Amino acid sequence: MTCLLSTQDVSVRYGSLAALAGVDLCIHDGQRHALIGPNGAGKTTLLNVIGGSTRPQRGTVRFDGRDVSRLGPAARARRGINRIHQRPAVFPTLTATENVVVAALPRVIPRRRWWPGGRRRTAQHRAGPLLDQMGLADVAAVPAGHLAHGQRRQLEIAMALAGRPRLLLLDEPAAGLSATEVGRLAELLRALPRAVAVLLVEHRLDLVYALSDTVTVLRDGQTLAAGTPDEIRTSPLVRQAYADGVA
Amino acid sequence: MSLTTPRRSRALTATLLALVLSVSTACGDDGPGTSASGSIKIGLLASLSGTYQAVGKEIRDGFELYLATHDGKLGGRKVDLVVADEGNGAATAVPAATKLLKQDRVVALTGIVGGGSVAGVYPLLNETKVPLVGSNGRPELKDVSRIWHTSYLSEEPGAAIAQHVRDNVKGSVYAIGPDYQGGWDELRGFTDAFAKVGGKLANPDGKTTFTPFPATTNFTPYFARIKASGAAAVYTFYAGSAAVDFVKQYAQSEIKDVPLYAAGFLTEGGVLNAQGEAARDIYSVLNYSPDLDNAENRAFVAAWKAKHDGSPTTYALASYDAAAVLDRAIGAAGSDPTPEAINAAIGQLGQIASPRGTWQFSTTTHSPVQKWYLRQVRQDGRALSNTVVGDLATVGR
Amino acid sequence: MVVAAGTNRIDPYLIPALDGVAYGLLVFVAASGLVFCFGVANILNLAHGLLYAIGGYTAAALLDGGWPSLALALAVGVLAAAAAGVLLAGLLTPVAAGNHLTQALLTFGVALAGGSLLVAGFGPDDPQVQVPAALDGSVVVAGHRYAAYRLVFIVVAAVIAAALYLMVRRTRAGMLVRAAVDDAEMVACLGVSPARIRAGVLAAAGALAGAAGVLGAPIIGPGTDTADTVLLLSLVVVVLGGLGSMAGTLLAALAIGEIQTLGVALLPSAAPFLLFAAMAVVLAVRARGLATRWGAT
Amino acid sequence: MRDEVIRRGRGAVGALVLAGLVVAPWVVDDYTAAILARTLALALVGVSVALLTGVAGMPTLGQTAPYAAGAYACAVLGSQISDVGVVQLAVAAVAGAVLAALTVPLVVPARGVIVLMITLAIGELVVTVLGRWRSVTGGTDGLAGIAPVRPFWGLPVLATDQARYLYTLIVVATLVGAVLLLLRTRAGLLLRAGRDDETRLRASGHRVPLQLSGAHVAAGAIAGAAGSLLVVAQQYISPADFGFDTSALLLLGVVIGGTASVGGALVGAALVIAVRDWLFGVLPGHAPLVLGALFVATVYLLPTGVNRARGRLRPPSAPASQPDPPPARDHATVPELRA
Repeated sequence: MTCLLSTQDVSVRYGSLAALAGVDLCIHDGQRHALIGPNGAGKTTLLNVIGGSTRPQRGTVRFDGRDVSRLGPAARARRGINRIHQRPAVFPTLTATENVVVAALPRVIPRRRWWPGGRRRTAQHRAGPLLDQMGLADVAAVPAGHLAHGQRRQLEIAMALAGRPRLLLLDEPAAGLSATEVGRLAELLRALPRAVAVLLVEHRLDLVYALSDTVTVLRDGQTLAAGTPDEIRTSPLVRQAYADGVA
Repeated sequence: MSLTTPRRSRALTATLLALVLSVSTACGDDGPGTSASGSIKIGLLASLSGTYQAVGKEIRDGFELYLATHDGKLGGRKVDLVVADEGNGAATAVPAATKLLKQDRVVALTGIVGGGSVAGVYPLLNETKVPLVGSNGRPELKDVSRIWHTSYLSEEPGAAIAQHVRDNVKGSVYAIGPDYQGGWDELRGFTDAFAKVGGKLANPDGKTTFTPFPATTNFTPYFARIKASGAAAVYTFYAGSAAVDFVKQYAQSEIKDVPLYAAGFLTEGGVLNAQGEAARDIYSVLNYSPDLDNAENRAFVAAWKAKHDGSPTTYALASYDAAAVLDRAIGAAGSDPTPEAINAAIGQLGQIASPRGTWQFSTTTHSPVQKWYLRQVRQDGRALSNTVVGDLATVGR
Repeated sequence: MVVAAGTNRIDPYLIPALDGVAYGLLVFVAASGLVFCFGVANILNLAHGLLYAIGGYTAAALLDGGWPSLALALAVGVLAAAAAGVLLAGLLTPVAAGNHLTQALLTFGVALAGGSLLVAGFGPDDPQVQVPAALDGSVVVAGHRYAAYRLVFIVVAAVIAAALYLMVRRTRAGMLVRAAVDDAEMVACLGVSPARIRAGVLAAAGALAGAAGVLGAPIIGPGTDTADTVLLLSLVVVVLGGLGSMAGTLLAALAIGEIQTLGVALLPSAAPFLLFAAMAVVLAVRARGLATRWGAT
Repeated sequence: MRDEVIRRGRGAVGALVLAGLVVAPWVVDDYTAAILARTLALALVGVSVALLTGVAGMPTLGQTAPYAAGAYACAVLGSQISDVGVVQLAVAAVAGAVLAALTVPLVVPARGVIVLMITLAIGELVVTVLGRWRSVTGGTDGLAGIAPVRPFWGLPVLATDQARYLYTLIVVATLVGAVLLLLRTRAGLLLRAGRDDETRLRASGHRVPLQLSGAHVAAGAIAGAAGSLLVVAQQYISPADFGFDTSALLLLGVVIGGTASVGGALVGAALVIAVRDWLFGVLPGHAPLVLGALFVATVYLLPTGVNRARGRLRPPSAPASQPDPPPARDHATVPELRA
């Protein structure tokens, strides 16, 4: 089975610091893949490389059978790589609906192509159900800057889904959420369409084990281990790595 | 407006709109130029703020001096002088002139420092059929039927001095000036006349060097080029702060011993004080000097010195003469001095006695046919001043 | 310079090149205050040219051709411009947290009003500036005549530039300044009141501009357009220098000085376009100015 | 519900103002009509400045460049092709758009204060070219005696101040209406989103530089059209009409009006220009002093307008309970300084 996304030998250096040193990764269609590791292991850098906001010094990124290494974030988003940021990135002066419409527009094919406003209307049709699904129907007309943190997180997920992603990059989605909000988030993520592959970076291991079917452990910019959640949970190697990282 | 416009800003927008309307409707109609009591409205437009305000204030003071010494009357009628600010050029001059012509309904317009401002006001004059007796700037215009100038045409100073420079300079002359219409005309006047009498320019390409205006405050690189050209003399035209910079830097440059000839504005009025010693010995050509010996000039200079520090300039003189022109024209225009009648009367004036000597309007250019003087900056008592050292040509068509 | 004097092709450009240094250093001293405003207090101060003009008019009013008058003019000019800076800081307090466009609106208004007050006070004519008699002449440099004052000015301005560099590098205030350029919020957390930083920075900016105005009066003299000229040159230099870097500003100022003198001497027909064309090209090529390339303060 | 009341109130005020502007030429004297026409042309440039500064987040000092291109194209080219106003308007708009398109590679990659400086340089360069290209532009003295236009085929030429004013008003109203409509479409939505957070917009897959280029060219076309109106209103143009003062005053007017609101920009720019022109007439010699004082007073007296501008450029403050406020990304200010 071919990979939807694969990285080969990706290396990123910041001065003398090697953030990533030859990482290979493969994510299949619909796979729920988690990326864990101690602080400074290079998880966010790897997400940036896949998302296109960081250029690796070495290595290639392939998506859907094509080399996308030279494409920027916008071009990758149009091909179906969407991302949730560590701090929810929404457009603060736009309403929740407008936020989703903006996110949906690049991948909208209007029914009547040359009809003025057709694209926007189609995007608008897509926004309603997504906001419902994320439990944001009540605040659809509220500027995103006025939403609570948890709501903005949900809004960002709605925006990511509006772009019809084939791969969703989640960068610590539970950061800054209360316990009840994390529960809601887990439900929402579990309810994601099966066709969407997910690459999840998360510190809360309970969430990782609950949501993923494959886990890759990074340490010092290198792949330390990979396997099912059960294998990783019991691996002494991983425990050791975490203990070091925490210490 | 945008979808998420906060409420208070809408209120603000509405308030602003209301303000605009109230401002625009508050400007009422002031009635015609000649009121029932027999007084007459004259508009004076001059730079009273911005770069050229030194010249603009001389122009205002010159006109007001004439009024003050003539009972505030022109042609026997009490004058209501409406002053407006020309600012830095056409962008501000046009609305100010529009106010004078269309709201105040003046019967004649005078002043205007910049040639560009005159060009900008020109369509308005044609539309309102009001004559302009300008006292300074004069652009090239197709139709001068309503335009009169008591000053000069920009190419005349250079044309007047060319023969003198040819006779007295042994060698080629370097021509340099500011890069705008006034500078082009001033320098062209000199170079054309100079070439006609067989003079040779020292400029490497045989063309005048023009310096960015008003951006140039440092003339040192140009002095290096003049030095390299081996010129025996320099002819130039600058005015205002550029004149100060040019003269001061010239005096400290490596060409400080090369004789400097200039259109008189280089050392005229306030700039001479700022230049100080650096201006000593500079030769210049101008249509006026305060030390001219005639009755009109003695009266003019005495009246000026009673009100102001220092001596009057050619700018003040031209404005004083503009008032004199209007005085006689309004008097000759009959019982109903309409703008058209005044304009016609100006054309019939003939010889005009003036502190600069007698002059008259050219029938083709509507600018003075007048004598030009050679002046040199010399010690006069405790101060330096422009001293007349000879008569030059009488110029004008 | 002696070597250059021998070769004919370089010779005519020697004096312009030297003059470019004098001009560039003047622009640097004038602009350095604006760098502080911009980089430390994050204020877009369009009244900066006014501070220079205050120094210039002070010089014109006090200089009488003697050395004591120069010292007096320098002291008074620096104090007056610094006081004007503090006043400006006070005026800016209600909008300090606002964006640059609001600050621009306020400082532009101050510059317009203050400029016309200055001209109203000192008259519309350019005033005479009398430098000490010993400097009011020319000296021979490598076979060329050059203004003595400008030669001395190069030395003095270089000393000021060096002193500024040492101050920013070595003193506690300088460290605060550098820290503020790096991270304004962090300095605020250190317990230094932003209002006091703002007043201090604008006073320093005023003092520098005032000093430049007094010392530079024989080069860019006081007059109706001085404030605008100096503001425009300073803005160009600060932006080219990378917004907040002293070394970048110095480089940019010297480059502007040479463009205005040597560039004009080499390409006289392109003279009117040189300054802004150079600026557009540099900004377009390197949006962050020269400083990123040379990694500065 | 209060929103509804306010919207209606605003609509009523707007209609009232428009009605006032329409009847104005019959109420006021020639002078006021002439000044209003000129002011409307400049206010339209103000709209293009607002489109770039407030809506697209590119604060500009260079909109006088396409404005000048439009004016000169109209005066030099347009008047030779036809004396019909709409033709000249089209020529001017195209000229403005072409000039804006030429400067896209300089302007669009830049941000914040750098945009201000690059556009300043472009404006100054264009004015310099206008002053030196004597054979075409008439040099620094400008072009006088431009032939009057007829608004449409078969109509009489605009010979009075009233007629010129009404023509200007109709064109400005039409173009501003078109801009408002455009901003209601997806283009307006995307521009606002880009001003909020450009990186985020890229992350969603939008071609941001393309959108900004489009906005820049559109703003250029509007400024160019305004240039044609200036020619009609003034029958004379010179480089002095397009100097740095004009750019600065327009930007300030737009700030006063609230950078992101087209209506506010129109009114703010009109107010600033009208006050300036008025002051030069009634307070000779003191106009800059009073104008400067007015700017300072504006900052203090209209805190709503100023806060408003701030509010548009910074995200609104979030509820106190939330752990991490959104990062302040203000393109219209100086993100570079915080880097």
